[in-house]
Amino acid sequence: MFTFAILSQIALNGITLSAIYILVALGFTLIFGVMRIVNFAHGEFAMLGGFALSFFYVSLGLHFLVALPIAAVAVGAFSLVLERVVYRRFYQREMPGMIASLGVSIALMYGGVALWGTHQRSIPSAFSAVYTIGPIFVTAERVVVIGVCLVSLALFYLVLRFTRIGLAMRVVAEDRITAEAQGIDTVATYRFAFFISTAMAALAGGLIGQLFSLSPFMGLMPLVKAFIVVILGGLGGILGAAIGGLVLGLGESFVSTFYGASAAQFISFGLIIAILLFRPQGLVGRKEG
Amino acid sequence: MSVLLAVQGLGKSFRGLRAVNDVSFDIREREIVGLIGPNGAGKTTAINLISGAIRPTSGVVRFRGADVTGMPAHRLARLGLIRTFQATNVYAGKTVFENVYVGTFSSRPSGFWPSLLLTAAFRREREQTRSRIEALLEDLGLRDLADTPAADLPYGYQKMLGLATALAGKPKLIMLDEPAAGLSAEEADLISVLIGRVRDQGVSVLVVDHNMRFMAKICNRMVVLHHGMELTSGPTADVVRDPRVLEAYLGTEHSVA
Amino acid sequence: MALLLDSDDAPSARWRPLARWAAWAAAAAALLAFPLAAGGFLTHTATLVLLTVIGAAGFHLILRVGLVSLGHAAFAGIGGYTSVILMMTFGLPWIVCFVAGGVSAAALALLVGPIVLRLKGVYFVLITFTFGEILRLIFNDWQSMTGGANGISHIPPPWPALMDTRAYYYLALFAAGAAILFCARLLASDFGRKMDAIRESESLAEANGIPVFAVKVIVFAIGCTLAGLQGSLQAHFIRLISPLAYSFQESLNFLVMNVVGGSNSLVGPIVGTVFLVALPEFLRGWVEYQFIIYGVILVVVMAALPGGLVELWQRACRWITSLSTRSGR
Amino acid sequence: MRTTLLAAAALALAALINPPQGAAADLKLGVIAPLSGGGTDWGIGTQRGVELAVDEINAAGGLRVGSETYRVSTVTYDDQYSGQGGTTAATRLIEGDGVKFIFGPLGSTPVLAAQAVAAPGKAVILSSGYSPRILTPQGRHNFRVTLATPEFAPAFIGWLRRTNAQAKRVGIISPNDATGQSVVPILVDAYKKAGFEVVLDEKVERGTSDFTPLVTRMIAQRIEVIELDSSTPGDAGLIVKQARQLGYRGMIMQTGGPAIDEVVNIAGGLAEGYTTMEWFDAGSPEAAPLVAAYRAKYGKAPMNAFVPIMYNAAKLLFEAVKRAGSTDVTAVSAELEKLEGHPSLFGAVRWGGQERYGINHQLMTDFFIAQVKQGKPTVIDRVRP
Repeated sequence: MFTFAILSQIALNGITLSAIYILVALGFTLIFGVMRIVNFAHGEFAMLGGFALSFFYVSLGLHFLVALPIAAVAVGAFSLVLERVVYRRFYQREMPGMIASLGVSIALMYGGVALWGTHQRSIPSAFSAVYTIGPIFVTAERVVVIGVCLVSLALFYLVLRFTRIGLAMRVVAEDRITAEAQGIDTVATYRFAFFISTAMAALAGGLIGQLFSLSPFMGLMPLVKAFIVVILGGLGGILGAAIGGLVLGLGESFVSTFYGASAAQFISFGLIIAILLFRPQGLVGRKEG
Repeated sequence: MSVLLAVQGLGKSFRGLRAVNDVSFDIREREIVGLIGPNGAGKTTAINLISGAIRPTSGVVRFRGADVTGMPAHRLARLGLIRTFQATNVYAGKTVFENVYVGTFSSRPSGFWPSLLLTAAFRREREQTRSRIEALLEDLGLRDLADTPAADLPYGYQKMLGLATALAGKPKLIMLDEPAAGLSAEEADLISVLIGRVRDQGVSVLVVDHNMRFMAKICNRMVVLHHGMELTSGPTADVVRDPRVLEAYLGTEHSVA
Repeated sequence: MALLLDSDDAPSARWRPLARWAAWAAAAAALLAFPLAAGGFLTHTATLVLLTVIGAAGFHLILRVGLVSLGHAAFAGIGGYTSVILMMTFGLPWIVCFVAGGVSAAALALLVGPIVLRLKGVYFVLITFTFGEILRLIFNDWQSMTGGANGISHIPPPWPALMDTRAYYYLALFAAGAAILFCARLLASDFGRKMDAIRESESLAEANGIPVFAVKVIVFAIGCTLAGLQGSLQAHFIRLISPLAYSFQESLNFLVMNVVGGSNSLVGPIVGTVFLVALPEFLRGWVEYQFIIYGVILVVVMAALPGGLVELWQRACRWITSLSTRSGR
Repeated sequence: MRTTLLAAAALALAALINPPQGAAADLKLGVIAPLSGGGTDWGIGTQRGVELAVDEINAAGGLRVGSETYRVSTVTYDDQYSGQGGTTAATRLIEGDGVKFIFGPLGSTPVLAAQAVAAPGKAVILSSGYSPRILTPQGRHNFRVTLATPEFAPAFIGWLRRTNAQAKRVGIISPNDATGQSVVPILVDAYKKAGFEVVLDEKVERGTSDFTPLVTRMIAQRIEVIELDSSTPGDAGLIVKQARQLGYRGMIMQTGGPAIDEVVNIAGGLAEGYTTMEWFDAGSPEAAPLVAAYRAKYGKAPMNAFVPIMYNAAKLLFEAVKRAGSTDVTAVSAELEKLEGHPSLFGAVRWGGQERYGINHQLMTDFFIAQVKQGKPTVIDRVRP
């Protein structure tokens, strides 16, 4: 079983998953870091992203690589409405914010059911080519997924590192009171962070729809993965999300190929508990306080 | 006057960073001791270490003759060592009376069943506690506010209530973390009078505060911390004139500005 | 009753004792007479409500020390499976199985509690979610013991007479009544004050001599015990047990009941449970929108009514009182 | 305040007491099906099948029983595909609505739950779960109106043996739910009897969407037949797509279903060669009137197999009620048993199950083997179990 061909196939599968997980988890951890909200509706924004992509790509017939960012921006824009109406009331209040986001999650999920029904649907493959590199099968679909993730992660990093608003987000995440005292417009910062977060989730949702399938219930998977990634990497950290995503994607791919899906599930849950107990700050995080 | 609290070689490091390093001092009965030092000198950490909120990495804390190093805070409270905090000192959702009632727990029998079953003995004891709380509130001038939610109190009264709650636990030693912070000069004076009265009733006090005027007025002795180390200690009059103390304070003032 | 609910701050001073007793008597009579007036299905639903109230009250206790356990339903599962397996495989009498259901949940909570309670806030939510899911996977995969995903069917009722829904209603009423009185008494006692102090500020409570960690472990164990007892009663009522009924969605339901009803008083979970079970009745023909409405309610309650429906009621009372005093002048 | 709230709650509940039951000339049929969550499409199919049969008999003037003519109506409740939902829905139908004839549920757990509520003898249940425990000698009023795995697996796998003489290594992917757990042992047994070797038997948790690890494993084990068992249509489509993308060249079978339209929808061109069973051939001439009625009432919505199955079951029930001359549960059950040979949408009625379950309450029907050819689902064979 442990041949080079299989191991490299597993690595490739794992990296595809990792790319998506990181994209989802980054937005999740950003909202937590900046606003201290555990956004239970994060997966639903991914779901909306999938359906938005389906609309722009399938119904309107735009090119896939054009439709994808448009879908993400559309969902991001929609999320700003929710930010204004709901989320803004709960910033910096962890428990009430979590419960309210749960309400948003339920409402969006079943709103999706009312609009689109419950059956799984797919987004037709935009890139159907399959390449064989030696013994490994590489689909163009997966190459695109990895590429899109890399580009958006790079963009995210650049924004965070080199723009004013990125700096503002980092400062607010570090110490809100000081940030306010220094005249940073926290409301605008929150709004921008929220937009970026949900747009990234929507992007991931589109990629999930392309690679797998779409349904109003599809949001649970990205949410649970985001949880696991941030627990692995530590809540609120960027580097942590990247490392957590890689560990989870590769680990899942490896374990479920060799030991089966149930084993993978037990192992990942066991790992979460162990990490929460012994390193609640995550594998790379710093201790708080 | 016998020694109530003895701290020897107390130390704590976070990830190799020494927040408190080799601090030793005593507090005797009926004594008010001030713990001073510039920002980040490790004053609050020292209180946290003594009160059991965090565990020291080195050193020994003895309270009333027993080694209490690393003992959890609730057990220390039952032994008679009670502290207050810089920020949260009241249960915001509870009334003034209820706040103080919670404070009495460390001085009362803690059985689970008598209270659940409302035994006659429990009710008698609770009646006594109630009178005691009323007397305490009367004494502190909070009587009329007994049914007011703590969250609705002005800031000065909240500080007062925090003190009342701590006193309700019948402490032998009370540790006050910045009791006068954010108060007006008038309110601070009120608190200092109060602290004096507490001492007169036989309770020792350890105070941390930035307000030197306030500290100089109430403290018998002072311990000065700087960079987590003990800079000097002695009678208040000597310490406030010590040039090293002045330098430590001014030094940080400059770096802040 | 007045004695059981004794507390220093009861706002009951306004009430004349006679009126209070009369109200209690009326409520008790209404609950006792309910199955006689209502049909079989309503009695069935009411029984489910009563049983759910037991678990929701357990969840409430845990919530009152500031913790949200998303593994709560899994503890109900532990109670249910223990009770059913003891009865059906080992033929033990029901009462033994019922007690064992509660004891097993308590034992597991005492085992796990000291570990998971080291975490707070969001981290506690996450670890209980994970733990609950692990338990669900075990229920689902340990086929030789739990019957796997199919679960165990044809579970006998506690005793044959309880095959009848009406009879079971009275058992449920008794159990729910006992559970609620116990919780009310607990919350009104000194222990309850300690719980509230912990919810407001753990460090302050600790400094005031409250053994925070021990109190949390005890509360977690009591809450889980109630869940376990509910699980046992429910399995013997539905006469079928399967892992699906103990997923984290069910724990979420407990949370929604508490939040919607009100998380500051024990009345909250009771009102919340009734509301959540009754709501679909009012929304008939709107089945597909039912969950959307749940979600919106949750958001609205959190945003505008942190005390839940109980607070709404209190506000309404105050408003009426102010109206009547105004018109009296 | 607590007291008043309690009293108010009790009164509110009491106010919900059901309206009086319908007039004597009204016959209510119950439908229990999933109308929320994953199985919704099948639930709607179940509901529509019964409704079409009901429309038909009402249009013909109603159901004549003895001297009386009944107008037939349906009451449908959602079971959320769960045991508790099945119990609640059945209690509601039997106790609240006074229903004596129930169509569905279609998941194993809710069927068992509904049967427990209806015992002893409160209602006839015409269900369609896969679990072997649904039919027992004691359950005199429980019938199964779809073929379940024990019936069709040997015939389907026998067909596979005949058409693929060399294939040997089989890998099974099944959902880790009630149906998957009860069915897999039966499938494994059937494959072994037909001379195959079951090399891998993988259970998948709900909500899994990445099957590449499983498929990689299958390929590494040189599997020649991937069996998808009772995987949901969406999962089946994904597995087919991912397997082909990873270069899997063997057979992909689904002994269970029906899912072929969704598989084509999701896997597109990669679905070629996917083989499954169909309970019903919607393209056959016998099916034409039903398809027309369905189109007239529900428009272009896809018609899944539960529509003809439940339509057929409702018509069988009407016939049995007519013959019994009453709506008595015991009499109608007895007449249902005696319908052997009666013409139906699925051909002459055949009851089976005696050897396997100890009772002849399994409706035996021919089924069809369908395969994706040139991107289109095509019926390629008809098999009699």
